Amino acid sequence: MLNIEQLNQFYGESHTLWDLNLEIPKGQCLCVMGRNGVGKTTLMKCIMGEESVKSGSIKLEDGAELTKLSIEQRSRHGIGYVPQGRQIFPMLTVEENLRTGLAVRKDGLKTIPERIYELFPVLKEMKNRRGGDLSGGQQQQLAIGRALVIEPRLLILDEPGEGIQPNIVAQIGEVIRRLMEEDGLTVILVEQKLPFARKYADSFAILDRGRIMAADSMDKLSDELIRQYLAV
Amino acid sequence: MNLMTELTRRDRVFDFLAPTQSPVDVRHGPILYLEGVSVSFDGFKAINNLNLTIDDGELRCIIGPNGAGKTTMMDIITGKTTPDEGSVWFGSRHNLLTMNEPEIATLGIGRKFQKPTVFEALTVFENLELSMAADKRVLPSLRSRLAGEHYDRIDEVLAIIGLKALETRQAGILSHGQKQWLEIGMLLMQKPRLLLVDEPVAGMTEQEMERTAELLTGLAGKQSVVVVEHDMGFVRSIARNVTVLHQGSVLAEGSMDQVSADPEVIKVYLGEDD
Amino acid sequence: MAHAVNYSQSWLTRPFTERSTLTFLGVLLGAVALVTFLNLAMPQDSALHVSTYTVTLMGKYLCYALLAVAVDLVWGYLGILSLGHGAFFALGGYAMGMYLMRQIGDRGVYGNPDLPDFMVFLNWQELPWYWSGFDMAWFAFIMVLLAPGILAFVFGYLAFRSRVTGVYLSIITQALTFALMLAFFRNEMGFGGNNGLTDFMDILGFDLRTDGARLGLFIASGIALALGYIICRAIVGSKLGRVSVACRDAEARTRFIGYRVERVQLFVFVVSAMLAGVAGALYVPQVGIINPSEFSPLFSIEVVVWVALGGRATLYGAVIGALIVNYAKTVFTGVMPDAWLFALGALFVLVTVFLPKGIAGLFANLGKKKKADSPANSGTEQEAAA
Amino acid sequence: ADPIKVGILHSLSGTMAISESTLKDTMLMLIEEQNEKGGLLGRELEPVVVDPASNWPLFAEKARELLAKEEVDVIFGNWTSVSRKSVLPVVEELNGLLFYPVQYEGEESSENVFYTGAAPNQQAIPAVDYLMNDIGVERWVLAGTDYVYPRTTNKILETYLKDHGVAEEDIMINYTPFGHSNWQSIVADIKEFGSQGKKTAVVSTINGDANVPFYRELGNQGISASDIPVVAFSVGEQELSGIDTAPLVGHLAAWNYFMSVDADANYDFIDKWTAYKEDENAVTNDPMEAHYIGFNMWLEAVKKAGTTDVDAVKDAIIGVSVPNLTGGYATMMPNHHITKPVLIGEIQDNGQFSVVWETPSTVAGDAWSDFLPGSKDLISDWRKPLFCGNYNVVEKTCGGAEKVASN
Amino acid sequence: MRITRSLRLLLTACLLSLFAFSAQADDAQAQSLLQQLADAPNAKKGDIISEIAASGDERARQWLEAFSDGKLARNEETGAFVIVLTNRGRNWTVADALSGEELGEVSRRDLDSIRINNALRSQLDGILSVIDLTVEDPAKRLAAARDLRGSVGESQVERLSEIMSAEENTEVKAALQEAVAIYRVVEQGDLASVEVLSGSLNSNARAALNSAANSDNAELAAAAKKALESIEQKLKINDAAKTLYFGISLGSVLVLAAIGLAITFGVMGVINMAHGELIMLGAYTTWGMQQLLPGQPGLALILSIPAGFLVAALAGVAIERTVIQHLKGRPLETLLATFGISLILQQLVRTVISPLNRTVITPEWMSGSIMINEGLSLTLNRLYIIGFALVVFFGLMLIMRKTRLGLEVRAVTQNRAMARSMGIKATRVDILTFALGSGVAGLAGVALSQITNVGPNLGQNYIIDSFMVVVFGGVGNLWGTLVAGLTLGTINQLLEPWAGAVLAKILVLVFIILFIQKRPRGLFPQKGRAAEG
Ligand SMILES: Nc1ncnc2c1ncn2[C@@H]1O[C@H](COP(=O)(O)OP(=O)(O)OP(=O)(O)O)[C@@H](O)[C@H]1O
Ligand SMILES: Nc1ncnc2c1ncn2[C@@H]1O[C@H](COP(=O)(O)OP(=O)(O)OP(=O)(O)O)[C@@H](O)[C@H]1O
Ligand SMILES: [Mg+2]
Ligand SMILES: [Mg+2]
Repeated sequence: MLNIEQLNQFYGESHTLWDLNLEIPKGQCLCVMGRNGVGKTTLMKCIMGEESVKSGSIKLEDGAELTKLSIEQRSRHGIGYVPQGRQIFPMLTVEENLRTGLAVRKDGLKTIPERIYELFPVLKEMKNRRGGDLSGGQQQQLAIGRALVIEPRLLILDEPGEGIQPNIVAQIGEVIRRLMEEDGLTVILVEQKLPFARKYADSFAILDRGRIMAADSMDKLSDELIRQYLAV
Repeated sequence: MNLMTELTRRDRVFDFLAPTQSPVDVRHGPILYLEGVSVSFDGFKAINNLNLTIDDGELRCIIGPNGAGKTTMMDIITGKTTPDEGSVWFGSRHNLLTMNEPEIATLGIGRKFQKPTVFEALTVFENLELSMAADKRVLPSLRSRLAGEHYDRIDEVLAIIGLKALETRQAGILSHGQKQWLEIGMLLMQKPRLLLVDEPVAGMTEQEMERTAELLTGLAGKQSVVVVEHDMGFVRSIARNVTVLHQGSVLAEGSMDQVSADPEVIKVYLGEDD
Repeated sequence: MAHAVNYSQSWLTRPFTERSTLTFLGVLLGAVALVTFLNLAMPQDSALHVSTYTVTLMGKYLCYALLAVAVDLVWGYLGILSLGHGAFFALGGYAMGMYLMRQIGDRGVYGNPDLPDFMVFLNWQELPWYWSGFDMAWFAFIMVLLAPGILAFVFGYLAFRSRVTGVYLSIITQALTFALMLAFFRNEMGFGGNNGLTDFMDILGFDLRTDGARLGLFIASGIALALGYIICRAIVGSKLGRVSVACRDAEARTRFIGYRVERVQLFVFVVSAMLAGVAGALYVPQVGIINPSEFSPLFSIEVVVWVALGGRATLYGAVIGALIVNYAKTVFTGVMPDAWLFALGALFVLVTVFLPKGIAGLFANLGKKKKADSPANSGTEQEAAA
Repeated sequence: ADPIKVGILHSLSGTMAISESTLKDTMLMLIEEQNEKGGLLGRELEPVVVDPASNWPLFAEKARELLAKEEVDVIFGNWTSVSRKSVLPVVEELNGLLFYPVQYEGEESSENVFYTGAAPNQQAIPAVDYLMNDIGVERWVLAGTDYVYPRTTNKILETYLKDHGVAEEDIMINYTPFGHSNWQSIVADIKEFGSQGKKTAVVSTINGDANVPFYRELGNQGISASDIPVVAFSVGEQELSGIDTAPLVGHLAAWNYFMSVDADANYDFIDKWTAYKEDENAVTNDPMEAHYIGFNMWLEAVKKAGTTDVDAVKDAIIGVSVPNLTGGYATMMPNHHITKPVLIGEIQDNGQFSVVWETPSTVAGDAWSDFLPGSKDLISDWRKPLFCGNYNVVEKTCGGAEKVASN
Repeated sequence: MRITRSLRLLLTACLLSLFAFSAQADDAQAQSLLQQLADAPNAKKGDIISEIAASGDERARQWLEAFSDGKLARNEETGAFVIVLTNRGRNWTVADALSGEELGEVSRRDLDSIRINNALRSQLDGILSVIDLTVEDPAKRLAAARDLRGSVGESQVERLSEIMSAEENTEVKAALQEAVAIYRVVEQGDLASVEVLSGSLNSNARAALNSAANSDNAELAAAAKKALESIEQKLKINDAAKTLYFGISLGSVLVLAAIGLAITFGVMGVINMAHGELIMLGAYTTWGMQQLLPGQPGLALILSIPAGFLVAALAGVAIERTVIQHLKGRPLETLLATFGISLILQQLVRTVISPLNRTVITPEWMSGSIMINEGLSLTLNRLYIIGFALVVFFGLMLIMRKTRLGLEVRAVTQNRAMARSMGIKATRVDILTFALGSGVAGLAGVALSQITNVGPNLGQNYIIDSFMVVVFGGVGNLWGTLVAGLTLGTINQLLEPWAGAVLAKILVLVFIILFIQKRPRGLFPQKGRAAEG
């Protein structure tokens, strides 16, 4: 589904991502792991287009070269993004927040698909409240719901469980699994919490100081690797 | 190296973390006392007749579903939100409802926000410097100069939060997790009597969580700590007393085991398989 | 332990250890000395002679520069976009103007020793109470600081206490200066209405029309700018300066660590207003008139534009901006009287688009290139000598 | 020979450009014409144009630039009083010559300034006389923009009217801010004031841009010239060229020149002007005539003195007479004001005035009004022995500042 | 019905008989009459006018109208009388006054206009009104009758009484009655006529009563005073209504000026100092349209609405593309750049068009006022502008609420990167929104051209007020802008009568300052966590 080759990224003069190579097969979930500040979010932003890359390529399965596309075009290729820190539109109501995602839907739907509300009942309850007034966890749910509105083929989740109550976290995991199985959704997940990652991801990639240190299927994630790259 | 060993000792409270003298009167027991507090936003009751008492030196975990009112409660304590009714006392002398944010902060209540907020244009060092317990009035700030012990203190905190290398970087470019740590650092610099910590471990790895747990338990005793967190593993590792909020009032209170066995709590919050 | 940052200095001595400040002061005072020398020592017909006309012109620019520094202090470091600083400038100017008016004594056209000409002329019978005291230099000079200071204090006290921020604050500062403009236009106010105060004769006993007095005023303006700059630098470099920046970027957060934001704002705002007042006071004897158009909101906006053009939050950028824009104005209005607004407008547009950090950004870039390899001490030029 | 430099100090941008930019063109035209005639004293005239941008301190700066840097021999310029006030000290200090072409409040006489516009006694008083005697006006609205010219003029008029037996309650005085555009309630008040059974007129010293909305409102509220005539002192052909005059027909203005005046000198001037502007519909107005007169007076004086030296010209110009555009002559008086006829015109639908009344002969401008208590004893005479701008005839002293000894 | 109609015809005939029936009046006599008119001193002209009117010449009316407009002139050389058809520029087109034949252009120098003044004009108006009293159209008759109030002369009273008794339209009749009564009260001190005038709100009637109240005749004075009192009562109510109307109309001007800014500044966050100049462009478009369509000011004005919108919108697009798009994320710097643009636009207009104001003609249907009652008439141009402001406001509201643009622009301003991640084409949204805001500014310009100067300074006069209205209402809230504009306008007009225009304005500013203390985020603040950040 997604193929990243020799990706290099700079913030000004500081080299943040170094020669990254990654491949995610369709319908699978890749979990990107690593300590704080190693470049996980930066990588997600590069895929989404919020940060420009210095060199390398990011290709979709249909052959589209993402690095040549603008952010809007990328989302039109079916990439949904749940950024770190939620990034909901604070002064839009919950419903309006969700409606922003309708623009790119191919079917021209004008209303919010009911299943989003089924997934996150709290959003329906708070439909007319401003996004910024929600509690942290509610905002996170809104961010996920909003990304699902565009019916993505590839979903980028940057620490999606942050701030969400345990039972809903589990539920989100289930939903993502189901979407992967039923609709062939591909997922890139950034997650620090091992149990969650282990449960829902198919493979992992560990980042350290902007480099990929290990990447394999999830069951190969050893305590040794964890100690080496995830412990302080 | 010396510092590292010191940091790993759980039993001892570092003296730079010892609270400053605050005029709080805790002779009669609790340091924080909320009674019958309610607040509503456009008719929505976010806090509903909430009663809560935190003892001096206690470490209390507060859990509860999203939107239960945990953050709002902290807003009320720190003076950001004024409740519609109820009373909030700090010790037995200070009615927090009559005070504004800086007064409350000066009294010795420090807070870490759910969404990390740091001073983005200032460096990491400056963020800590500003947070340091000191005379925060205008003219003293103008004249303020850092002495050796101040530097030491900042260095120690920098070491704890692991941002020594980024000391001179602007806080705005930090990653999400680094900002979380910086906020914890700022909280530590204030040396408050009461720490309100909203989701301290979101976005941290397991190991970092452990470190945070140590830090918080280390603080308890001299300082009182209120932690809000959704990570049950973390809560379990530090909690002695847990309060469960639901729809703006207390649903359950007790030890972690008691609480997590409560069917109501499982239903609204934990989920069956946890 | 070695530290990349040094905050152990006293706030007053700190500016003198900063390279940028020393460079600035050196350039400024050097230029003032040079001009003075060229004006006094060079013969009239020498190519190197600087005419009194130029000296007066530069004196005026220096006053504008001080005003710009005052605006930059509140806008750049405190985040208050004041669209009304012209009011403080004008109040300082009026205080000085009133003193100069009283100095005329009975040498006015009507020869009335008690009343300024414009009052005689509009049939006033006696001097209004608020004019009393202005015949004494010390009183007038105190009022130069107090009038804008008190206005800023009262206004700021109300606004900051109510936590008025952002554009709301900007707009009420604008309303303030607009209201004052209309008020000063009114002849009943006793400040000469639209014509303002003019026909000044002497200051502190020196005849204003002599070259000596002009040169003196120019030097005074230079020194005032230097002092104002040092004061601002000292504030900005102190912990209070960092608290200001904190207020600018996250006002609410600053409160939660115990700072009384409104007092910080008030303090800096009042200091800035007083500096603006001093600038106005030095400006008036050099241009020879003070009238309510100095209160005009568009003038205040223009000052902000100088600062933005020079580079916000650098202080020296404000000075550069004020000098460049006003020099451009002088030149353009003479050389291309019909098209100078195109040139000036284009200057504003081009600088914004191509120099995001203003003209000062150019300097900063040059500086950066030099130490590109050294570990980045990002952003602010706070590396200290020690 | 070196050219003779003529400084032109009129705003070309900012609020006053509307009025002043035409005067710059007038001067350029006059200078061009003079050069075609061979210049002055065998030297060419060179205009030096600067733009003080409607900014009063900039006026002072530019005046200084003209005198000190460009070393011009004479300046023609200014419109507003405040700009003149700000230029005045500079011109005096550097001993320049300034010709000021606009009607103004008087109460000033400077050795270095020549006032070719009307003083209040050359405009306001005759206009009021006309309304009182010919129209039979009994109730007066004195409406003005709140600045010194209207204030002074109204003060003078008030005294004058009261002297002529008009009662306090029959005078309504109203001031508005610059550029006032919302005249609804004021016009309604005027209407109300005028419906008390006595013939009412408005004496308007409303300035500049505020006039258009004012007249529009008059028209819309149905106040016609036959009900309540408005006589304006600041509305000329140029202002009218920006107004739809159809509803204004019959309202009045008092000036010393109208474009419609039937005189050959005027027609020639108009022809030259329209040719110069390459615009058939270009209009002329009173301040243009003032510049025309001032320029010619200066030429005469230079010829008479044989030099452009300021002191020589200052002496030579007093008493110089040149034709004006209304078929008569203007003479420079010792008080640096000139003689002018006073004309009253009614607005026509083509933006012109038709003259309905004029003074039988020219009136000499008064530097100091006879109707203000502070100045009624003052006169100005810049001829030698007296040589004083504000001589008190009662105390027999020359008041105010002694002349700076150095020049 | 039929009877009265024929009666009127008869009457018309009678009246025309005043001018006698001689169809071929002899030109020599006409020439001499005109000669007399031209040569007589003003004081004597009145008699000659009457003589001309009585001469029975068919062309008399034409001459008198031309004379009243100052368009009757004599050719200096030939001595022939002409009627001026166009009187702009140096050469005027004229027609022979006697033969009516067009003579083409004649130099202004050669024409001697016959002078007229106000006194003569009102005399003429009286005469012409009386003629109008007999026309078919009742509206015209009413207007003529109303005009007559206060200008009835001795010579007309008799005739008016006759016409009055024959008139069947009650309104016209009442007006005529008043007209005659005014004459009687003033000139004859007629007590019965005071009765007729009591309750009339007409200003001439009141003037008449006022003069009667001061008369020496005690009985008359008392009656007049009583009549006046009843009038005062009615006037009080009128005054309140009037003030309200003034307030709303001033408010709607403020709203119009500010509403475009409510989009570009309030929603997009661009501190658009060139907003005033965009308004100015709209106003100049109106002027340009009227130049393109001479003689059809109304049509031109209507066409200016789309044209003004387009011109300003295109200018907006140009500004957005060349400058503002480079300033994403630096909102404060838009102030600097747009300030530069505003200087450039102003000077551009000065250079390309002229530094002078331009004349924009008010079409017939927008001038004058509609009368609610005699003491309260609403000026039409203001009424249209109130309506226009509301239409523009609600149109804009509709666009912002009901189309995706509204949602998308808010999303883009709140979080640009995220909005783009959601597939919103931010660049397009920026262009469209800025064009919309600018276009609306252009619409404001079209409207403002009807009440104020069209000149290079137009924009400057409104920019400060516009910002104040937007901010006072609460940034980002369109309703706020509407309410703020209307509130500030009304407050200003309430204060003006007792404080004066200058002080009223100062007080409004002080009010804004104090109000913001109470509500630091404007009238309609954005509340909640989100707003506090
Ligand atoms: N705008 C920026 N300019 C310069 N450096 C930046 C910028 N944004 C991030 N960085 C730096 O790049 C590094 C990677 O940041 P990133 O946000 O990708 O980390 P992360 O792996 O997502 O961490 P976390 O787990 O804390 O979210 C960090 O060291 C950060 O300081
Ligand atoms: N200003 C406001 N306006 C409207 N509703 C609000 C406002 N502030 C909070 N709420 C609502 O109040 C409830 C409590 O919010 P709060 O942030 O306190 O929850 P929380 O317990 O901290 O949840 P989380 O665990 O998700 O952080 C939520 O439902 C939220 O939507
Ligand atoms: Mg991250
Ligand atoms: Mg929360």
